[in-house]
Amino acid sequence: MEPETSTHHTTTGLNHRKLLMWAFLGSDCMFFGSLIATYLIYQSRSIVGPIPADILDIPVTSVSTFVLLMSSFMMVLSYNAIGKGDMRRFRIWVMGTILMGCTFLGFQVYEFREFALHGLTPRTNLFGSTFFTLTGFHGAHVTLGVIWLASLFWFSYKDPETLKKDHGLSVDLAALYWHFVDIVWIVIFTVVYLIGGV
Amino acid sequence: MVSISSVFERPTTYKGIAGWLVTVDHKRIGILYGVTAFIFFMVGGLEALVMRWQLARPEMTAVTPEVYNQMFTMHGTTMIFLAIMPLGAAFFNFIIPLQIGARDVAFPRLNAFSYWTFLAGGIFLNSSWFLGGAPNAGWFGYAPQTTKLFNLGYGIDFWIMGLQILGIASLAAAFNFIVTIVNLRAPGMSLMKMPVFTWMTLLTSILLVLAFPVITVALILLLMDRSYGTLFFTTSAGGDPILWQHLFWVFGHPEVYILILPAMGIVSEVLPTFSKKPLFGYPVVILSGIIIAFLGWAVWSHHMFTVGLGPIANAAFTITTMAIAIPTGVKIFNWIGTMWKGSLVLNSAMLFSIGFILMFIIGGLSGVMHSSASSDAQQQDTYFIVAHIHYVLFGGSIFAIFSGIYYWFPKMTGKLLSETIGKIHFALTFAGFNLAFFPMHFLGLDGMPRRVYSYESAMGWDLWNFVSTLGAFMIGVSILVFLHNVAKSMRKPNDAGNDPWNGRTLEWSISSPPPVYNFAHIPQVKTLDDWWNTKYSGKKPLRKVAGGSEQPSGEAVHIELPGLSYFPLFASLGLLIAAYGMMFSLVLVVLGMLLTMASVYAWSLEPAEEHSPSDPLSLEAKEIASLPLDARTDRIAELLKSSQGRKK
Amino acid sequence: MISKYFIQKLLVVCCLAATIGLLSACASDSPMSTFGAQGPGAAQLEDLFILIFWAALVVFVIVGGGLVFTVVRFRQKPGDTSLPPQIHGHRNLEIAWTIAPILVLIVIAIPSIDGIFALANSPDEDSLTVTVTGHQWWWEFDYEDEDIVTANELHIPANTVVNLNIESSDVIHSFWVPKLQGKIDAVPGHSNFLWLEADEPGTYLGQCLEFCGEAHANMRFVVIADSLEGFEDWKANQRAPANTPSGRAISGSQLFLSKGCIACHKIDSTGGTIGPNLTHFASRGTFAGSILENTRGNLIKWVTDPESMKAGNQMSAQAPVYTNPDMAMTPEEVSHIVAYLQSLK
Amino acid sequence: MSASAGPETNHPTPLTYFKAAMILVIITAIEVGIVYIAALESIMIPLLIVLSVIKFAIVVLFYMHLKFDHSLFSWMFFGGLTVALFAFILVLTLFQVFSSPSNPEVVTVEAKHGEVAHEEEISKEPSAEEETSAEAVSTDNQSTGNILVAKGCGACHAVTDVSGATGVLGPSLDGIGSRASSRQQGLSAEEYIRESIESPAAFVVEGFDPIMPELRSTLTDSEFEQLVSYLMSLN
Repeated sequence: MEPETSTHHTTTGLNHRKLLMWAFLGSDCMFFGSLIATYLIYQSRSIVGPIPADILDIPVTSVSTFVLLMSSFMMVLSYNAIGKGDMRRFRIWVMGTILMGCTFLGFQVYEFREFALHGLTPRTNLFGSTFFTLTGFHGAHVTLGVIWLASLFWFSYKDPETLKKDHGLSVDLAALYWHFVDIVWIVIFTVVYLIGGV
Repeated sequence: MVSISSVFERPTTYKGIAGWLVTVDHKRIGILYGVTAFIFFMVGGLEALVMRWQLARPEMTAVTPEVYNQMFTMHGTTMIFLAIMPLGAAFFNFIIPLQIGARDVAFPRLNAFSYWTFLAGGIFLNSSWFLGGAPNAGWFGYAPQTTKLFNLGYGIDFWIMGLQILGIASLAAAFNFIVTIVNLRAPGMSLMKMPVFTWMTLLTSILLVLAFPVITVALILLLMDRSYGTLFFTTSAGGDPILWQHLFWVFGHPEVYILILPAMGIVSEVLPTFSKKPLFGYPVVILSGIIIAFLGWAVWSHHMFTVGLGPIANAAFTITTMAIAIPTGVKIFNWIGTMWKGSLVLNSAMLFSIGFILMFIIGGLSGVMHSSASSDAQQQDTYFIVAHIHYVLFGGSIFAIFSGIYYWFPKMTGKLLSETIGKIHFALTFAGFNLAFFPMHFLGLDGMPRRVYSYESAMGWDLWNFVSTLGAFMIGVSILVFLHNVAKSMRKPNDAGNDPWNGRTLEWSISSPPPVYNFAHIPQVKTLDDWWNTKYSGKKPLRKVAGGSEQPSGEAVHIELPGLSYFPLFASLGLLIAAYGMMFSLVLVVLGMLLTMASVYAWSLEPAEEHSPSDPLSLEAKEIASLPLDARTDRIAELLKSSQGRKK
Repeated sequence: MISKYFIQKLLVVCCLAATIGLLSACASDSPMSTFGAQGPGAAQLEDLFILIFWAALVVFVIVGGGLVFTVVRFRQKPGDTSLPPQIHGHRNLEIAWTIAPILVLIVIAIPSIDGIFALANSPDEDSLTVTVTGHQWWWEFDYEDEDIVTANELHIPANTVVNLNIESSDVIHSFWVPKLQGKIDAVPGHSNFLWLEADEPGTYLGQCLEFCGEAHANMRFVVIADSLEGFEDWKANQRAPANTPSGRAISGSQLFLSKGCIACHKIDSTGGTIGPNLTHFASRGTFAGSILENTRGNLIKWVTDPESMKAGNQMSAQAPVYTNPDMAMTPEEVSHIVAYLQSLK
Repeated sequence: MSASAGPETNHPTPLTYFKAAMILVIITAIEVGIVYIAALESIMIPLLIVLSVIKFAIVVLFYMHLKFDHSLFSWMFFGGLTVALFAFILVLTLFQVFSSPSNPEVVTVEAKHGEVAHEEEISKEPSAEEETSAEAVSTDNQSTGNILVAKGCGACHAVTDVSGATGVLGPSLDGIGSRASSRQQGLSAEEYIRESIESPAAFVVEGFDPIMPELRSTLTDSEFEQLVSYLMSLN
């Protein structure tokens, strides 16, 4: 987990890896922008049902949204803990984040299953195709985040000193990614569920 | 730290093929990029020659329509993704760290990963010829032509997965160069003291990281349609082919600037050097580059003027497209301003740059002709457009790339290319190019459609097609002349010296070829064109020829270099295996992804800069760092000489 | 020295003159040329192009000439190693050459935008309307108000505005008759609009311009502008039911059913719509995406082995007579079917 | 080690993080509430957008601590975000996502497919059936009968109620849904119909020639499903 060429002089005084992460997040805006735009263009063009209003379950999704928001809260607490060198709290909060992330994924699996039972699959209509693709890729991002955090959790036992370096830079990067996935969900929740779902 | 070295000894070799496989040195990676991309450039060129042969006379039967379709699809895809972009990347890799006074890029192993992934994508895409047929729906892959309903074979799947792999390579490289340029500039090199080529690389990289995610999504949608039965482009289910076009061109137009901005950067380096004058209006050239890069996001629909967007949209995109001509024109005027009152050294590099400007003026003007949506209604999808893109991408990008090769070849190899052969090469290229592509304007205005494998004599297109084919083969000959020049130069001893052109930027301040650690001492930059100003600041640099940076600095420097690594290569290999698996076997997908993930894990656990004690480079660097400043230069020259001896 | 400059300038002028000469020379002989417009739509676009061309030429002569002059004038003199004056820029000059292209662009933008709206808005919305459908790889023309469906040959009355709804049944095609009007794409799921008008009666070539698959190059059509009376006669003939076959054509008409041709081709009101409507096939001058002249020889070759005449066509890929060896036709059967087709006046 | 993650001391305390979390939860609750308040329907969309932008900003500024970090990070992130917003709002405008559905171009496209989600009466109709049938296929006989004609089946096969299907070359399809199950040992009616379309030569009805073309490849999956379920409905 050593920052690359960290001992070198940098022009801005900023860490390479953190710059890379922010550039990546800027770029990922275009990725989700494309998927969300596709969803918006197609949401009302399905020829056969079900349409969003038939099938989207706002109360259930509100709960999973709450879970994801809270996972972001825990993530930021774990980052705070590692910054202070508090490895015990770090482990607690990061494990909390992982569990909440898994809960969110559980909700998503439940939702996908439920929709399939009600006759909505990616092959049913345009709404199905775009909905599953958009939320599926968000879910893939969450999954990657969970794997990443789990690696950090494991690493906190293996080599805690490295993890604390640079005010917990490695944790900071994972946290930025995690929060980004959270804000993408904020947009999806509003656009797909709240505006499109009624 | 418990390193994985217990399992896997970290590579230490710099010699032979193994040395190239594990290298993380930006200069070696640059050369790998350049050589590989040039090979793909010739493959794409051969495809072009097959097409020109087929079109030399009316109703030829050299290839079947299906093969012809595969030829033009692969020609476009190869030239854009496997030739021009990576040739640009070759220069980014070799030159940027030298121009900004850095030891390497910010993420050397990621850089190696970019190259190997690019190579994997190129091999994957081209292997389609032998595995059931190449893609056949054009480099733009318009749905629904590319959906399973109309295109059953593997070709399109090769195209989709190939572009995805190349996208990963390009994104990784672009992130790397953004961070490198932002964060690894020599002390004192503020943004407005950066060489123009570095600026254009930064803009290109920014465009890349913003444009590629869009094509990634478009390709994912298409892949899901083809493989999993989703309905994005199934028109009978309400899917809209226009969505593909928008996603494709939101990516595709910035992509055009990704191809041309590095070329503009190269020309902006070559012209001042050989005019012996600073670039005219440096801030304006930078600003117009920025404007071109960002206006690029507001013009993509001019590729879609005939799809029926409606008059209001067409009018709006006509105006934004015409607006692009303004910053482009400003650049051309500034280049001419640079040469004005100069003392022009008309060598091969300069001739290619001048040729670039002239060809780019023609390409730009024909671009203005169809920036008008109404005029474009008569030109869209005819040979007029083929002429235009080749004036921009061959007359533009390729001319500039050749200029860059003649300019930087001595820095890369320590050897000068022959000027006599270089001028013959230029004359042949220039004549062949205009012979091949200027008649296409006439063909287009006479109504010849693009992408047709044959035509009838009654259409009156015989003469210009024949002329065009002659020109195309002339270009082919010119490439052979160039190869001869390179081969001949490589056989002679180093004769370039450190600064053969009386250069302006930092790369000319060090020896040719540069030592692995580039700068024995990181330079302090005070002005734009710092090296030039140092040379002419009154106090003549003491040892201009001997090499090594001269700017003294009190700071004690410990030369640290990135350690070699197997894992970038393995991570790319995993992607390649997984991509084949997408087509032939799920097992391969799983194996490939496991290999990639394991490599990424091992990579992130492997310290960036750890060297095994026996690493000769590490010893060398430590030795240099321990020497007093004055002695370093001589020692580097000595080491370089002996390393050359070792090679033979 | 001066004479050398003079020669080089002369060369530039000669090149330009040659260019202009070539441009005008190539304008005449191609039937698909965008020059020599035969209708008001194409004429407006041609005028626009010529305006832009001259503007571009002036710019090219000034900028390109300036470049060549600079290169020749300021090249390094032998033995001269002195440094030229180090000029970093000139603000007023740079402002001037930013404004100059804006002015040129305004000059061409105004007629361009005018052209965009002229292309999109029909001068006469109530005139004859035809629905054009692009198929892989032929064109269908449906005169909905007249109850006429034909293929590959669009008959229109001369001197009359004709409104076209451009659609597609499969992939994206593009409808273009360069002598009459600019092109517009045929996009599945969309209905695009284009209007045409021919000044004189005559035959105008058209072609699909958007790459649409294997036989893209062979997806042509013709627009036949008739005099008003001629158009009325044509309509009357097309509206009539198909001729009753006689002689060899009778057995041809039975083969047309039993060999399954009818699954794709409609005659009168029976038959599929996958292939061209053949009710009045013999009245057409060309067939197979308008690449073959409608002669007995061509028809026999076509019906025997369509793939050899037009690679990739749907008929040879789908029709059981070509895909199923048990269904293959004898030369005699082919000649009967051709006789039947030729009887469909 | 000069390159660090930024001045840690500037970062907010856990209390600030907690406040931010509470605001996020409250806004989410308000958002969900808004959706169910009929009175707010007319301003619902702008309201929801404003609220989610606030949430977005809180996470970015506090949790991702852009508010406290180097401005270069903000440039990188908001640069990407701005280009994304610009490009995709433009794309959505070109697809007329923001304009009213009465716009002529939208109608041409949608009229063709016969359904506009904004028009509730039409779009709610299939949803009622959805509850009973897991198959998301419209069972409107007339419209799928049209597919029979549009795809050329009617040229050879006749169906009494469908005006365009009058062919005599192939067997009549009346009652195929019930007859098909007895045609072939071990094959259900649906399997028989699918097989017959996919490989026309598989079962040829006595008295007819094996001339049916392979038309499956001209049908999309959903068209094929519609066709099969339509044929199954012919009792």
